[in-house]
Amino acid sequence: MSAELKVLSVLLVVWVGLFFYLLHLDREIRKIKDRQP
Amino acid sequence: MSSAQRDGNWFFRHWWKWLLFLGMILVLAATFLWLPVVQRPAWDAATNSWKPEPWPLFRIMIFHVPMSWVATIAFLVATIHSIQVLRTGSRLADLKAATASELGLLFGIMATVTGSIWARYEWGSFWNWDPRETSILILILIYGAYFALRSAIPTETTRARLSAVYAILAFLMVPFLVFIVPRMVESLHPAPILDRRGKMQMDKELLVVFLSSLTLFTILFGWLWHLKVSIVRARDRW
Amino acid sequence: MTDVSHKFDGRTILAGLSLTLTPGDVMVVTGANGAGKSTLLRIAAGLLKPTSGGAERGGGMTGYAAPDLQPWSELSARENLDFLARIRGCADAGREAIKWLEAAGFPAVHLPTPAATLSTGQRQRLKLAMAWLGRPTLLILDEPGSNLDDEGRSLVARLIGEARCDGAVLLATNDSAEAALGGRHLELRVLD
Amino acid sequence: MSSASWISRTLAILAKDARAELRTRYALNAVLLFALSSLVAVSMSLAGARPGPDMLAAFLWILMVFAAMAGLPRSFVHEEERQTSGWLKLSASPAMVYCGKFAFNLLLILLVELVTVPIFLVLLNVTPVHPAAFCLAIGLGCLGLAAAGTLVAAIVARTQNRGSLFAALALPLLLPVIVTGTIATRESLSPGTGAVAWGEVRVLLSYAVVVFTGGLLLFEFVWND
Repeated sequence: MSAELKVLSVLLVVWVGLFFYLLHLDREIRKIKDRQP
Repeated sequence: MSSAQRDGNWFFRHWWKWLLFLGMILVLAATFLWLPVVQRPAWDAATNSWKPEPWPLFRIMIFHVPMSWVATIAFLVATIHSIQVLRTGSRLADLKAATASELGLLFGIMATVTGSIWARYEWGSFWNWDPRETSILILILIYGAYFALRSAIPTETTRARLSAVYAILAFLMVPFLVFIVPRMVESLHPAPILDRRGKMQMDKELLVVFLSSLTLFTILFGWLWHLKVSIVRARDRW
Repeated sequence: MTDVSHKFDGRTILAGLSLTLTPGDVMVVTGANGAGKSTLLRIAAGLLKPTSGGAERGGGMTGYAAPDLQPWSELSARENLDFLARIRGCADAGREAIKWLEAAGFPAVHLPTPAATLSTGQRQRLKLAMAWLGRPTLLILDEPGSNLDDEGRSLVARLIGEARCDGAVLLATNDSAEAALGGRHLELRVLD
Repeated sequence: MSSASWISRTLAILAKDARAELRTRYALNAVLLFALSSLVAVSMSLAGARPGPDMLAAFLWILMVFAAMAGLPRSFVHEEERQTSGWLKLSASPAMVYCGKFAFNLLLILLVELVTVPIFLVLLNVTPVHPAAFCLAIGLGCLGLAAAGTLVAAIVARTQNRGSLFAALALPLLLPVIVTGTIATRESLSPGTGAVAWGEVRVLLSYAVVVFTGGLLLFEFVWND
């Protein structure tokens, strides 16, 4: 069981990190779009 | 609308992103915890009979197939926009085609990596030229050449047009690669889950997880693609 | 040519230019280097698609001679002209062009030798003959007088006179003598 | 425009390229020299070992493809370098130019194969068991090479460093031809089994047709600015 848990936890960390990075990018663009007319 | 107010309903306007987030977590958890381990018949010398034997490695299929699926989708999207470039010559279409190719290359590489992990444990060597993997590798070579071409042309309009032509030519190769190469080389790859007649060989739970993984990866591709396109447009002010 | 504008790497070269040439017209385009003379001519000849606007040419052949367009140096002057006549689908035009070339002071001994061996003046004469081959309805000349001696310049005047009765002539030059040949004038300014 | 003049104008382009090529022999020398030297290198490295049909087919095809890589780009790169493409753009339609150049490339490759293949057979003392199938496989291969090579040559001619990118761009597109061609050649070299591998022949043929027509349609966008 522990092997699967290890792999799962690694993948989860990677996924959460990626997701919030994408959210951050998403907000960056929203800011740039708001500044432009 | 002031940005604060827009932030307020920011959460609701982007519900599907949170859906993607939770969905992926569920799929990950399901493949490793909830799903029953797939059994496969293994020859048991002692009792001279086929005995089901646990096959945990099969889980990689839940990620390998969607990635090569997304790589193919990305190439399709790149070709559609390349045709658009030739028809209308629009810079945006060129940007969309290039971004789709980039993601196609990325997912293609990931599909090859997961594929070779599968090959490593399944057939003993990291790479043994099984046709489905060869096709994806050739596709990656084609798109490597696509970016070499893009970097070799200074003027923007010519670069857009010539890379569009190359992308379309490359897509003409796909039918030859995907359908003909596997048939030529006796295939080591397990009969692909969707075997030729499209009949699923997976039992119900695995199928649910597999299909959701497929859709989630496609949504992820769409989001990455949209993000990259809007980042470049915002940065270059057009 | 209607409302043509062309941008190259962010620099606007032509903006909203409209121009119509009717048979018999001789239009001279003048302007400083980089004002877009060659760009305008390439668009008129259909060698370059403008960023916006369009260029239509009436039926018939377009003749074009420019510094950045060379004859095939492996082929002789005669072969160059014959080949051009054949792909333009008017086989006998080749002989006519060779006659014109000889009349233009092109040494007959150089007819069979590869174009690579020609002097720049002879090469320019060959280019003019190739442009004029098959009596084009639109003859476009980009600095035809370049590296031509006086006798060569009178040749350009004669060529324009002849081409005028077949169709229109569009000439880009900075040489005042050549500019005087034209009926209509167009001055291009460097935009930005 | 009547089809007769269309064909004669296309042939004129082919004739021009052929004459210019015979005069300078620029591509011909490069290709022949390349093919022969690598052929000798391969046969020496084998040092008399008797390779099986699949090894032979692979060697032959690698030689064929790389010889083609040396000769194919010249057809368009030369026109751009010498600034002579303008005349063609003014006097002929893109389709004519494409067919003329395709025919020239095909002839160039066939000529090269006519020289290297017999020498290959002699050097490695191989007598193809089914000569007809062998020639069919090689011929269709050349067709595929010329089809893909012509359009990629046109694309590469417009890039900054001209021909140097040709191999990188062309090889991935040629892999289907190489893989299928090698199998077809192997079948024709190995005794027994039905000589002509009809599956491969169909693939090679459909490849040549698809790529040629694709090239014909796409060429206009590459050729005109």
